[in-house]
Amino acid sequence: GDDSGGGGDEEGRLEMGIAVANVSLNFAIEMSDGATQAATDDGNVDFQVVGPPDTDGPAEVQLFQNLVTTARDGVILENLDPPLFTRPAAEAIDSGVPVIALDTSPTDGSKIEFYVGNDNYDLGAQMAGELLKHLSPTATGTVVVGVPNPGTPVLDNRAAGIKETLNAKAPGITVLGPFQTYSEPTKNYSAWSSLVSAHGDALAFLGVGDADSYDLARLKQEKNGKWLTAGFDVDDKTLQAVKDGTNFTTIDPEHYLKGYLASAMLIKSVRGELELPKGWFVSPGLIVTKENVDDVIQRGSTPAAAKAGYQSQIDSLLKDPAANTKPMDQAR
Amino acid sequence: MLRAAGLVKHYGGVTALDGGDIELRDGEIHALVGENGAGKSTLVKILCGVVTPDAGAVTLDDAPVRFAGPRAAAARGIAIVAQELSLFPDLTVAENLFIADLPRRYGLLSLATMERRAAPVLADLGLAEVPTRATAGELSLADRQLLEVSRALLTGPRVLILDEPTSALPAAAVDRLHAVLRRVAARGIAVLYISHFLQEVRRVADRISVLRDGRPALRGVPTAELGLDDLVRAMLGDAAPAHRPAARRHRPRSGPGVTLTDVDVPGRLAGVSLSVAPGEIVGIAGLEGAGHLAVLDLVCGLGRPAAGRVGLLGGPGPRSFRDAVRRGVAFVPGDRKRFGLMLDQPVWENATAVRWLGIGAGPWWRRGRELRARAETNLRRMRFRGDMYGLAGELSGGNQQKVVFAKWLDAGSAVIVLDDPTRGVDVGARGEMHEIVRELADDGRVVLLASTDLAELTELCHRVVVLRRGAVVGELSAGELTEQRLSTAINAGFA
Amino acid sequence: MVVVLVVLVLGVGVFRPGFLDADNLLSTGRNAAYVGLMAAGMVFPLAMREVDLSVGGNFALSMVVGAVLMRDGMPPWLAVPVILLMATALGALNGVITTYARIPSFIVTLATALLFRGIALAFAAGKQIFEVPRDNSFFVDLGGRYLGVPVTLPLLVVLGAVLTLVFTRTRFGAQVRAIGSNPDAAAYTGLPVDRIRIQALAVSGLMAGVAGTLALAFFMSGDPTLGEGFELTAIAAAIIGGTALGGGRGSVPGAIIGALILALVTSALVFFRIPINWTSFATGAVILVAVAADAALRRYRTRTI
Amino acid sequence: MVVVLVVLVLGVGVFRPGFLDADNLLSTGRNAAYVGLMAAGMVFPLAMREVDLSVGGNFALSMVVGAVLMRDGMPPWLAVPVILLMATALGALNGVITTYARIPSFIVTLATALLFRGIALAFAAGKQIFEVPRDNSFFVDLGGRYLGVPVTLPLLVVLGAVLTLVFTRTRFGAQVRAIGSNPDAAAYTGLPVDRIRIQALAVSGLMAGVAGTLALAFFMSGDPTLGEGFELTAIAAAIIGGTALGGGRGSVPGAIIGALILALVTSALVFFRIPINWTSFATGAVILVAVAADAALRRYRTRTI
Ligand SMILES: Nc1ncnc2c1ncn2[C@@H]1O[C@H](COP(=O)(O)OP(=O)(O)OP(=O)(O)O)[C@@H](O)[C@H]1O
Ligand SMILES: Nc1ncnc2c1ncn2[C@@H]1O[C@H](COP(=O)(O)OP(=O)(O)OP(=O)(O)O)[C@@H](O)[C@H]1O
Ligand SMILES: O[C@@H]1[C@@H](O)[C@H](O)OC[C@H]1O
Ligand SMILES: [Mg+2]
Ligand SMILES: [Mg+2]
Repeated sequence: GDDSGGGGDEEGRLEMGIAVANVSLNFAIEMSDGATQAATDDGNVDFQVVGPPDTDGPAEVQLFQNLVTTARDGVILENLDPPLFTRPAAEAIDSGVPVIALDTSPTDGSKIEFYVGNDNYDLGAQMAGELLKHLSPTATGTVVVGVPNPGTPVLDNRAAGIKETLNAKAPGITVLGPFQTYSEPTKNYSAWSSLVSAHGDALAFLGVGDADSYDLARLKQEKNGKWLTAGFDVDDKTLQAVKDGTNFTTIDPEHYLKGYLASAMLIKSVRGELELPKGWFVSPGLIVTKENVDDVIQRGSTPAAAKAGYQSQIDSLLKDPAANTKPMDQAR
Repeated sequence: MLRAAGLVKHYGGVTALDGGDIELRDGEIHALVGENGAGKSTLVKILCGVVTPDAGAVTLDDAPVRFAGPRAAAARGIAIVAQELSLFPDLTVAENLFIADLPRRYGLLSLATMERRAAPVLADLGLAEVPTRATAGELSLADRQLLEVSRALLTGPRVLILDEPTSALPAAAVDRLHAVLRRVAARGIAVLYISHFLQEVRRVADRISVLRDGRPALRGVPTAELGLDDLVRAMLGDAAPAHRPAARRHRPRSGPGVTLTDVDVPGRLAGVSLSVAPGEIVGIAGLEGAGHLAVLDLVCGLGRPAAGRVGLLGGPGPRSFRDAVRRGVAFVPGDRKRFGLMLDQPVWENATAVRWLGIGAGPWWRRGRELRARAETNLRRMRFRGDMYGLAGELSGGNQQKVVFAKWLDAGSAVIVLDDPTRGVDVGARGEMHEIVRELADDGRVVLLASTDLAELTELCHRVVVLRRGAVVGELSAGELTEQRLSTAINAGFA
Repeated sequence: MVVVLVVLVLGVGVFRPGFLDADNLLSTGRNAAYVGLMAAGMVFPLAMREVDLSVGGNFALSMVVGAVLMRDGMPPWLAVPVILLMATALGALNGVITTYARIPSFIVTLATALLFRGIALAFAAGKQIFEVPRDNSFFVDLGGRYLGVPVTLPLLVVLGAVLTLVFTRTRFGAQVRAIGSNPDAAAYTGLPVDRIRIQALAVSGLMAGVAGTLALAFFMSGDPTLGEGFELTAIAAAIIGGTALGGGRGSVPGAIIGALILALVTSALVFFRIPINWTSFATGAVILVAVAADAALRRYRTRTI
Repeated sequence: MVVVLVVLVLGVGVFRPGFLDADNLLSTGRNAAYVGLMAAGMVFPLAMREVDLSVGGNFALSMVVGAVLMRDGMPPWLAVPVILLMATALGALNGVITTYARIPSFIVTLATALLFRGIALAFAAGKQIFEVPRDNSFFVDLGGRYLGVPVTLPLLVVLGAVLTLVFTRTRFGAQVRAIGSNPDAAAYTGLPVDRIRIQALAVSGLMAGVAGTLALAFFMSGDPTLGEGFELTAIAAAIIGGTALGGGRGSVPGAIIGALILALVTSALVFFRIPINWTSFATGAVILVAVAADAALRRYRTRTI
């Protein structure tokens, strides 16, 4: 269409879009799917997704800046490296493009005032809680925690949640790590393989990233491990591992839901139907276990199924955004 | 019979060949001579399909041929030994010999077959000692040159073309090569032989052709009908020097020169002492491995003695090559392609590299005009024929050698070390270069010269020190210095 | 090389005996095999002064295509030749573009790396493809163990031996080395430089395909994000193993040992419980020390011999 | 080169006028500047047959060290020389290790890339550091715009011009090219090969530091994970710009234009709304076409002239 855009052109058609950290990994694809679905549901939004092939902050900065020249009515910014976007986001906002943050909390100077994201610390805590259900309360031993790449706030918060919760609730357990497990899946596998050899007597191995989940499962099968394994996200292989009991859980940050909510609220606010609250809109996560894994698999099978699966949550969460919003500085 | 007529080749504005022709008859050795840049290599490259002529025709047994490339020429039995060595330094001797058609057994290279087929040829050329599994890069320049000849012979050619095959060869190897060529010719093979050693040419060739400025000056004249002076006149035309400049009187000065005192280099030199004074031109001679090149290495800082002392201009021996250069040593290497030139850079940048880039004289920014002026002066002194602004790699072989000499001339060094300095240089320019060396000595420089060309040593040197097995076996000075006596000394020592 | 490898293993073993555990060493070896195979293939382009940065992309595409074919019903063992053919063809394509568009292979393969991975992404539509017949012997046997040894390892040895022969004892290998050693002379001698270039890049493509096939057999899924950054590790392994970036020289076993050394360094650090923020530093430092030691050792040996 | 660049910009602009928006082009240019600066520095090692894979790590470390110093109270403008000195020293360190441990620079810098990034991680304790005095003129002016133009861009032009002069008009530049042209001949001409190698790698380190400083000024934070993969893009940009991997030749402006072309390709695709599953493929394909067109154009020109 016409590139000039600008809030409210003739027929109310909006030019909007989302920038994601990459376009190859499940978590980012789910978020962009959710965001796109909300635009489709609105019916009159021209919605574009941009992102580098592999996670690459500076490359995403460039794509974001390109995007704000076409998607003048509003942009959702999902990324893993918020400081990079401080000035680009501020410049975009100064030029009149509404920008909200998704998945990782924005920095101070970015001028972004609304953020939709998980409580990652709490997700970590939930994983720890789930682990303790599988161990006797007096269990003693070690639990090894892995983080794919250091310096990513989302992941660090999850690791902190796991570690601090176990330290508080299970004094007999020593938490080791976090150790670096790399995000490239074969390197991730090698790293866990070495960690398992080095800590053969550990009670559990817990990862906070996507590759951790399915690689730990493969490793456990390969070595007939008796230890407990779990990670994050709902990649297909991960769900399979939960279903067959290899991993005792996976924590689903419900990326689709997060993306949908962010997109829906941004569209509404641009249309003047909603006053966006300021702060951190807490998007829920889900503990996936054998009990509910089939629903999660069904929900992830097609975008339509996802929409159906999340519909009730969407409706209730959108009813009163302010109620779910906390001060920005509490985001974790 | 391979015949070429009316060959024309232009490189940009340069006319390399302008009506070149030649007729190679079966069973004859045909020599081709001419000044540097006369077009000899160009003609040869056309014959074997490396270069396409702008005009003219090549016929093989009276049928016109146009080779798509050297492989096509090889398929018709035309083998070439190119002027610029074209070996593969990382490959073994055996692989180098058969690279164009490697013998196989069960799909794998057959080293046994290669060795069997190569042995007689290598023996003929005196390479029997060279291990076939050694990599070619480890061999001496002379051995590499012979290796190329072996490679050409092993293709079983009917026409064999050799472009300056002896430029790096010691006398004995030249004799062996000539014997081989005569035998090859006797089998009915046509041989084309290019060389700047006119005596050598007259010894081996049945006929001689001369090229001058890309045009034939003599066409296949039987050797017997030509005197040396006729040849030189044909080559140089009116520019031919009337007489050989007389050697100047030797005036050694006092003052520090180059000294070696009881020097040992394990495996190369044992107890060598010698000294060269300013104003002297001293030859260092010996068979391959005799240690004469080790002497040059010590003076250039390319090696350090295990025992004994090297003295350089009153100071200690050089710590490194760079140290030697900065303390006033110039080194004109024999292997110009490897150690002498930046082939992909303009000639004038090559010619100014020692002074500006090596020694670091002059300002830190480039003063192009000044550099080019210096280059021009030095190149003119060398009788350089070529485009100073062109790339060094596009020059004829002899002119490349002149560039190497010119860049060291530019340095104004007090000690001049020469290793085959006139390799591939034509008679006229060779004389000029010798004259320059004499001037340098008269100017009080120390000159050390090693050469595979015995005539060069006798014409130029005030005295020649002969080494055998790492030790000095004697010295020949002015009066007693003849090629005959030098050759005896080198080969047999002093009885 | 081997000395450094052994010293590394034993040195770590002294302090952390768990490292010497057969299972740990075998798994580390298997994990290194993918890069090792690519490094072995990379020796060919490197030795002729070319480079292949697309092996990671080719690896990912091979896995994805294999997984898709198997998911859609092709018998796994039948899919294998298809994968290998495709990988080889893509490698050859690198060579064809390099030759006929006259762009350096560095640029061509940097672009085709994106291209290949891009096809894999599009093919997989952003999902992992794991609905493969896991009970098939392709996964059970090729991806599994035999007498406790991951089948990948003996295969690595066999393929390494074959490539070593190809490199050192065949006409093709000699031509590759000749071109790398002196490209002008090679052209002058009439070697089919263009054809050899295409073939050398095809070999490295083929080895990326082999690595992809073995990874598919082991991981039992196709995933377009796999193998990022493998190209640099493979090149590094080849160079550590004695292949010259300047061409002419190369060693297939060296490349494989190089890959093993790099993998062992990473694995060893795990045993020393390096905190996450220091892992990168320690990895870099240990690699430097290992390679410097190897270089010093070689110099020492050539000096004494 | 320039032709391809202009055709690319105008060609895209015809179909997607929004692309020609000054702001869009300026930010794309600014984003390309970091890699552009590194590519300009990379010309020096490449032209002498060395390579610097550590520029990404050096870049990250420069940002982090700068951010930490500024956070801890050092006046930003005072921190700048510290950063640049450190980056240059690290570059020189690459040269020293390459020279004295006699390991190829490919391996040395692959390892130091990990090392530098590792130090950055450890220094930053794995965190992004953004508690810097954002109102300081370092961030406001150097990181900002002047008359609407990001200050980074004129700086890129000036630094490019200076490096061009250094490369083509100074003794150091000539020495670099001489060594790359024929290392043996250079040594046998008395050039201080080791010193020049160290200096050339120092130049590329310095440029990584400059890029890091400018990135810090713009992003207003230090992040140890930044700049991964920049090394390959920088090398690619330099090669596209006419620098030969085999040494001897190089062009600083070419390298910068190469970086711009690569950035523009990525950016242009946004305007064509390539479906995300196909962006990787399209990026690879367009780079290939652009570079092939450039190569063909050059051949055509040298033929007609
Ligand atoms: N590739 C090239 N590009 C440009 N000029 C060339 C090229 N090759 C040769 N020439 C020029 O052609 C002329 C003839 O060169 P050629 O090599 O045939 O001389 P030559 O007789 O073999 O000399 P020499 O005795 O020094 O080997 C020279 O002026 C040389 O500079
Ligand atoms: N290819 C060439 N052929 C002939 N002459 C040339 C060639 N290139 C340069 N020159 C001569 O060199 C002179 C200087 O050329 P130019 O200005 O390009 O050099 P420069 O590198 O700028 O020199 P400086 O460093 O002194 O400024 C010209 O006037 C011209 O006569
Ligand atoms: O859950 C995601 C995690 O798996 C990935 O590695 O980083 C971003 C997160 O949102
Ligand atoms: Mg010649
Ligand atoms: Mg000028």
